[in-house]
Amino acid sequence: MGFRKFINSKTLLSFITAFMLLGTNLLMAQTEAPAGTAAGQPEAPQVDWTGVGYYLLLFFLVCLGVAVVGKILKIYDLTLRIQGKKGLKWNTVMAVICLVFLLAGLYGAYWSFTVQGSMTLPEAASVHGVKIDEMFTVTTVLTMIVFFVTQILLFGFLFGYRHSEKRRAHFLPHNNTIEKVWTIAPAIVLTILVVFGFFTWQTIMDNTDAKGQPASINIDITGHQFAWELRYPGKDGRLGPKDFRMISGANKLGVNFKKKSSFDDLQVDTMYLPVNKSVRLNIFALDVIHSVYMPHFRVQLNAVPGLPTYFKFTPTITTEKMRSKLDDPKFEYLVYCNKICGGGHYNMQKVVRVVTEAEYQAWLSRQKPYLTDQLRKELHFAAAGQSQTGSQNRLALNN
Amino acid sequence: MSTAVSQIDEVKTTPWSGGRSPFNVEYGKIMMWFFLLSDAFTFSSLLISYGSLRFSASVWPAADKVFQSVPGVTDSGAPLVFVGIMTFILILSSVTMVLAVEAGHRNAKKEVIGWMIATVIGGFMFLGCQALEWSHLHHEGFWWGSTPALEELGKFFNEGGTEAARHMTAQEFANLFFTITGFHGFHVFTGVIINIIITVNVMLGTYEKRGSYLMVEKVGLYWHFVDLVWVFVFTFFYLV
Amino acid sequence: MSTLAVHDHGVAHHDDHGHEHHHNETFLSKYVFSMDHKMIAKQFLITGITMAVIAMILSILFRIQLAYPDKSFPLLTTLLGRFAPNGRISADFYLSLVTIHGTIMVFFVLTAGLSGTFANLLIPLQVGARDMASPFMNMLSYWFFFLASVIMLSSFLVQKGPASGGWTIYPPLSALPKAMPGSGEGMTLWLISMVLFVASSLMGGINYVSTVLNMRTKGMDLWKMPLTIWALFLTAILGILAFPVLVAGVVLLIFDRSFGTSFYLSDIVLNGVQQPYEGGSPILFQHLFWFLGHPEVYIVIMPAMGISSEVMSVNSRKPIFGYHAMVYSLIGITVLSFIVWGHHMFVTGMNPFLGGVFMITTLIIAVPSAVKTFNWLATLWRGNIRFTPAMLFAIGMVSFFISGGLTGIFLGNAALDINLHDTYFVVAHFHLVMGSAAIFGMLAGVYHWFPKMFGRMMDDKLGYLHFWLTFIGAYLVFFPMHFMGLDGVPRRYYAFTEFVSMQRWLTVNTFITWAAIMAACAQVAFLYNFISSIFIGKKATQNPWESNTLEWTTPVEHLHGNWPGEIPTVYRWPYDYSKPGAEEDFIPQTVPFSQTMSSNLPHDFEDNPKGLEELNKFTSTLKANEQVK
Amino acid sequence: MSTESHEVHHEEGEHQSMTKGRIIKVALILSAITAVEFIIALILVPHGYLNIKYANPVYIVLTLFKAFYIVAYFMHLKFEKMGLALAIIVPILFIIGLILVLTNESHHWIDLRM
Ligand code: HEA
Ligand code: HEA
Ligand code: CUA
Ligand SMILES: [Cu+2]
Repeated sequence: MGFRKFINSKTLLSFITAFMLLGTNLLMAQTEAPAGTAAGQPEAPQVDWTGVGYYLLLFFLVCLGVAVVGKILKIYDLTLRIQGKKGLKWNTVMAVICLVFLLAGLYGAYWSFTVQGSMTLPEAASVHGVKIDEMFTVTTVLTMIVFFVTQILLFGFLFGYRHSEKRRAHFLPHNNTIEKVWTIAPAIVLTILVVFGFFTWQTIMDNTDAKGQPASINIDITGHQFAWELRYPGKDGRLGPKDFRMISGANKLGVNFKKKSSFDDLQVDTMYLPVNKSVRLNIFALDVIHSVYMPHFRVQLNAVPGLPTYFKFTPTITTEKMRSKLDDPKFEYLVYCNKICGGGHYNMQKVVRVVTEAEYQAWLSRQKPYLTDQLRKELHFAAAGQSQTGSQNRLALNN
Repeated sequence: MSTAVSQIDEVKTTPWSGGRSPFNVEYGKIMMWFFLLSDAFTFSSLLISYGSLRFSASVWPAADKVFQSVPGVTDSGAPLVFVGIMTFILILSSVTMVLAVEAGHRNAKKEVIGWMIATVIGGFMFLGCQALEWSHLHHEGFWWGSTPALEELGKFFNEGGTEAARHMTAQEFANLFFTITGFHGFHVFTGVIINIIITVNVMLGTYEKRGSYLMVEKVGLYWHFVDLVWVFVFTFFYLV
Repeated sequence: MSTLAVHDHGVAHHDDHGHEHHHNETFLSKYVFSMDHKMIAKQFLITGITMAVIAMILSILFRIQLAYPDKSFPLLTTLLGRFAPNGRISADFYLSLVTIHGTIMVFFVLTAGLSGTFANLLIPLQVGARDMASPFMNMLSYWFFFLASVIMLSSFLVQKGPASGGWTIYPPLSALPKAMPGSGEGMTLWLISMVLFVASSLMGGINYVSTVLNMRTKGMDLWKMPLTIWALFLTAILGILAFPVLVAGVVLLIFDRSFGTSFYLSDIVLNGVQQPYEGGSPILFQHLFWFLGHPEVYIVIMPAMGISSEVMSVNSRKPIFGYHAMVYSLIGITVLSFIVWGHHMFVTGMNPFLGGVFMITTLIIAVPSAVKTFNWLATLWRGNIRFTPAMLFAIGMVSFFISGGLTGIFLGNAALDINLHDTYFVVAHFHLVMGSAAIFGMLAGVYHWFPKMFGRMMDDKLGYLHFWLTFIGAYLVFFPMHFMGLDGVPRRYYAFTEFVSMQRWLTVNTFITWAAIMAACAQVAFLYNFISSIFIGKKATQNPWESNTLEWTTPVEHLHGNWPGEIPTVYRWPYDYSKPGAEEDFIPQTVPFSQTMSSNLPHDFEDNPKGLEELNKFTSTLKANEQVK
Repeated sequence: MSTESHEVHHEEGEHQSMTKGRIIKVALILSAITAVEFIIALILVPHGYLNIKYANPVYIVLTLFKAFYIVAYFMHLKFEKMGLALAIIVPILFIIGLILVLTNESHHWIDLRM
């Protein structure tokens, strides 16, 4: 019986230490918390080995406990046998635990759905978002039915058909009719999901402005390590072309100022959106792949260097409204970056404000043009110089 | 009863019912086939990548303008002649390889040796040609990550396209050409090495003792596969 | 490998060849450079477990960072040195940890560790062959894998740390050495290791396929093969077809990194400096990667499915329900897995039209999976269930597969994936279905075939302890992650403190971490049980689980060529459990029908009309006798 | 999964594999096809008898023919059992999938770059 060795085995000792070295950190965290907060001084703080020891001890105690329990069970088992009884029926024990797990699990799932489920995103703040949420509800209902039914059957069977000497298993190699049934049933469910989903997807991804309604507002959003740049069109409502060869200190996005349309473009730092107006985000990346992710609007599309992408959507709830809905006065819509892009990936956010048309215009009129005076100066000579860098020897730049 | 038993317990002897190879093919050959299958996937993906990059480009260098030289003979004005020679060499070496296999079936050691040597020579000639081709392009300025100067690029293109576009696609072309033909060349090289080893074994009479030249067949498969790949590389880089 | 002569006698010849190999045994040739499939299987298993434990420790390390983002742990500095300055894991190193954790778990544990172990152990034993088709390449396969593992781990030693672009190594991030520390030498090592790994799995794969095709013993036709063999066979095919595409992708990536090409790169300005790349497309790499990547995830789950089917049938003393359906669904999954890869790219800039197509193909996969799930349930129904640890893990596999698979349905729906892509919902999905289901399948296999591998039994009680702690632990770890995902919490985030909206998840994260630590400690029970049982476990009998398959007809003491005499002939399918009329509740495949006249069914003679006649005669005579009485 | 029917064909297929004569024939066919390709590339297209748009499909078809001859005769697949042939040919279908998807994508990239 393994338990005695479990305690006084050398191999084990080493394992325990290895694992406990990992488990130890909480306590030291408390002892060293100040050092952590004042993290700036170069020399690493000292390890508090007593903490480590403490946790090792703890683990030993646990193992001891396990071992003792094991021993007790063993002895109990023996006494039963001595009395000529059957001895401890582990098989039944396991079956019972399965049942317990089922009940506990069901409750746990329910708890998790109610408590943590309530911490998830608020209602969609965009037109297509609502469609997505409907889609989501349908899928959830269907799959959860399947989930609970199958899990209950699974663990129910485990308990119900646990081993017994009296019974023999029921020899049942196959039954074509029932197999057909449960091939076709899911097929039907899935057809529903596919059809529903397919059309939702089509409508969301259809980026052409429908006739009649006004053209949607074009906004350039460009990701780079580790921030987002925004560019709004000026009075002409058109964004000037860009070329990465023209990028320079002052011209962060490489806007091409040979074209008239670029002159009145605006550079902004917060993304303001007029409510109920269709917006077309033109998504760019300068260095690596990033991802424009605006969960509250159910919007996400990757920003791929060299391949401009775009996403069209219509915000429906102003920031104010959302704040009152969630009664959280500090609430802000955000753009996250949702594609791994390096060390700063976890903090590449931009505030989005959905406002009324009036506020939007007011705000727009306050924004500065992209073409700053400094940039004007630079352009006269820089424009030529920049395009050269393009065709230098590649190896040199690569590494 | 005994007859009954025997019939009840009778085990099928159809190809798939075990105790034998369902294809009547020895395992080594099956392994070679599946290896080639997977290698085919590698090359396909490389060529498909080539295709997708080329489709998404506005212009592309014209093969019959890039490949104009026959090293040692002329430096231009002979489009596709040299690669024609290369292709022919490879096909020939493939033929000699089949002949070696065929001789192997007749256990004719001498012939096998002869054809194998011919094949090896063919392989070396092909590699030599490829080396010449590469060095020629290199002298013209094509290489991984480098192209001829902007002003010289014009002569490689048929239709228009801006200078920037030409520079870009010329670069793409060079990258893809050297990578894929290089990858193929590497296969040819390994093929030649294996062929040499096998030839030596044939000379030592290894397979004669073993009673079959199956090994020759297996390397034959590999060698033909290399030829097969070249057929596609040829089409997609020199013709299309 | 190069012995054989005339085609038709392939098998026969191979056998005596098989023996030639193993005359004089030195320590090297027995334990290190062994060509015996059973030994190679053990080598794969032990390397696999080692890697699994390492990857698990990595996961605990970065879980600690997620749970206590702003606390400082001096011990980390002591352990990790420059990677964890003043007690906190650095952002870049966090990504390295995640990347290597994922890579090791997917490729080294669940591809090589799982297929490598059980294909090597079971294919020859269960189809009745003396050894693999080519023992030599089999050995090479292991040593390439070993080399790959060493290189992958060695990347922790390079100055700037291991690869950190995520296990999917999307360029440009992975292609530009200057984009992040991990994209330097670390990425180079990753790529080298991966190429070796592919070579290894290729050599393994073609070996498994040709063994299953060519070396089945007499009577072992395709419909008499255990489901494990079917699963491993199809897995091998998946590997052979999928990995080469990754090779192509990796080759192009290497050129982009080191030779100034621009296959995946275009219009790049890295911190202010224009890079001379034009005309490439990052999406191209994603296609090449996922053409492997998706089949890969089924490479991971299918052996687990096969193992669970076998284990569940044995321990519920009941034939697997719908054997043919099980096989066809496996085949269906194999085929479908090649046409769904785009579902990882719904929002990466792929053509939306393709998004729609891939969504349809993706959801279809749920149908064969459904068939399998329900057949497993039906197998348990009215069974006579024995809870060996193996059985418990097999059941855990089913439970996790259902949970994880169902979340897959959400992701497979392009419209929903817009908001779920790259959130913790995805992390939850694939950990349930891969990090839990597949791992449990593997563990089930380990517990079930341990007696076959080491000739001793593992300790049941410790097995129970291990199972319940891991099972509960894994659910506690991964279930809450769904809700984080639904709140739009992105994956691969170093800390959730920067976003006000995410800070309320901190308590949940702490909880998850402790659950993970608990589950990790539970592995100690497994490791102790595993190691000690190898030396001091109680001796195993020849057929400890009263199972039907061929491997249990071999002697406990291993010998080369597996069977002392003739290779046994196979008469029946592997699932004759609790057959009415039979005295035992199991009838091994090697028992001819004539010895079990009382239990034979017409169904047994579908393809043997003569046999059927005899059976009818027999039954009618029985009836006659009864009437006489 | 059963290939009994092909057994017979196979048995003689095995032994009447490739005779010298047939080898030469195949070699000639291959050279001929290549020659045709050159004629198209060097005469028909430059002199405008054939538009490059139509030439390319022709090239590809011819290439596939060559491929067939190499695989079927040189690589001897035509004389192997149907089972093996299928095992090799069928997986190639997946490649077609990749081709379709990536051609579609490359056109999409053009649109995006516009
Ligand atoms: C073992 C590995 C494994 C398996 C088996 C699966 C199975 C499935 N996966 Fe999973 N998946 C991964 C491993 C796996 N996945 C990994 C590792 C990733 C992330 C990669 C990365 O980005 O890092 C991933 C990511 C992933 C994505 C991309 C998410 C994103 O990045 O945006 C998608 C989207 O479609 C997806 C879908 C599916 C589907 C539909 C299945 C289906 O096969 C599931 C089928 C099973 C069931 C459906 C349950 C059983 C069926 C029933 C009980 C019948 C009744 C059901 C119904 C009627 C609905 N997976
Ligand atoms: C098999 C695959 C596998 C397994 C088992 C695990 C196990 C675990 N993973 Fe892992 N994980 C991945 C595959 C896996 N993971 C992948 C592919 C990624 C994506 C990487 C990327 O983004 O690039 C990932 C990413 C990932 C993340 C996201 C990180 C991020 O995006 O920032 C997290 C976060 O909590 C996490 C946590 C864990 C934890 C707590 C465990 C553990 O469950 C801890 C508990 C331990 C167990 C449940 C037991 C495991 C069993 C053994 C170790 C015994 C082995 C014995 C045999 C196999 C015989 N993992
Ligand atoms: Cu930018 Cu992640
Ligand atoms: Cu997938």
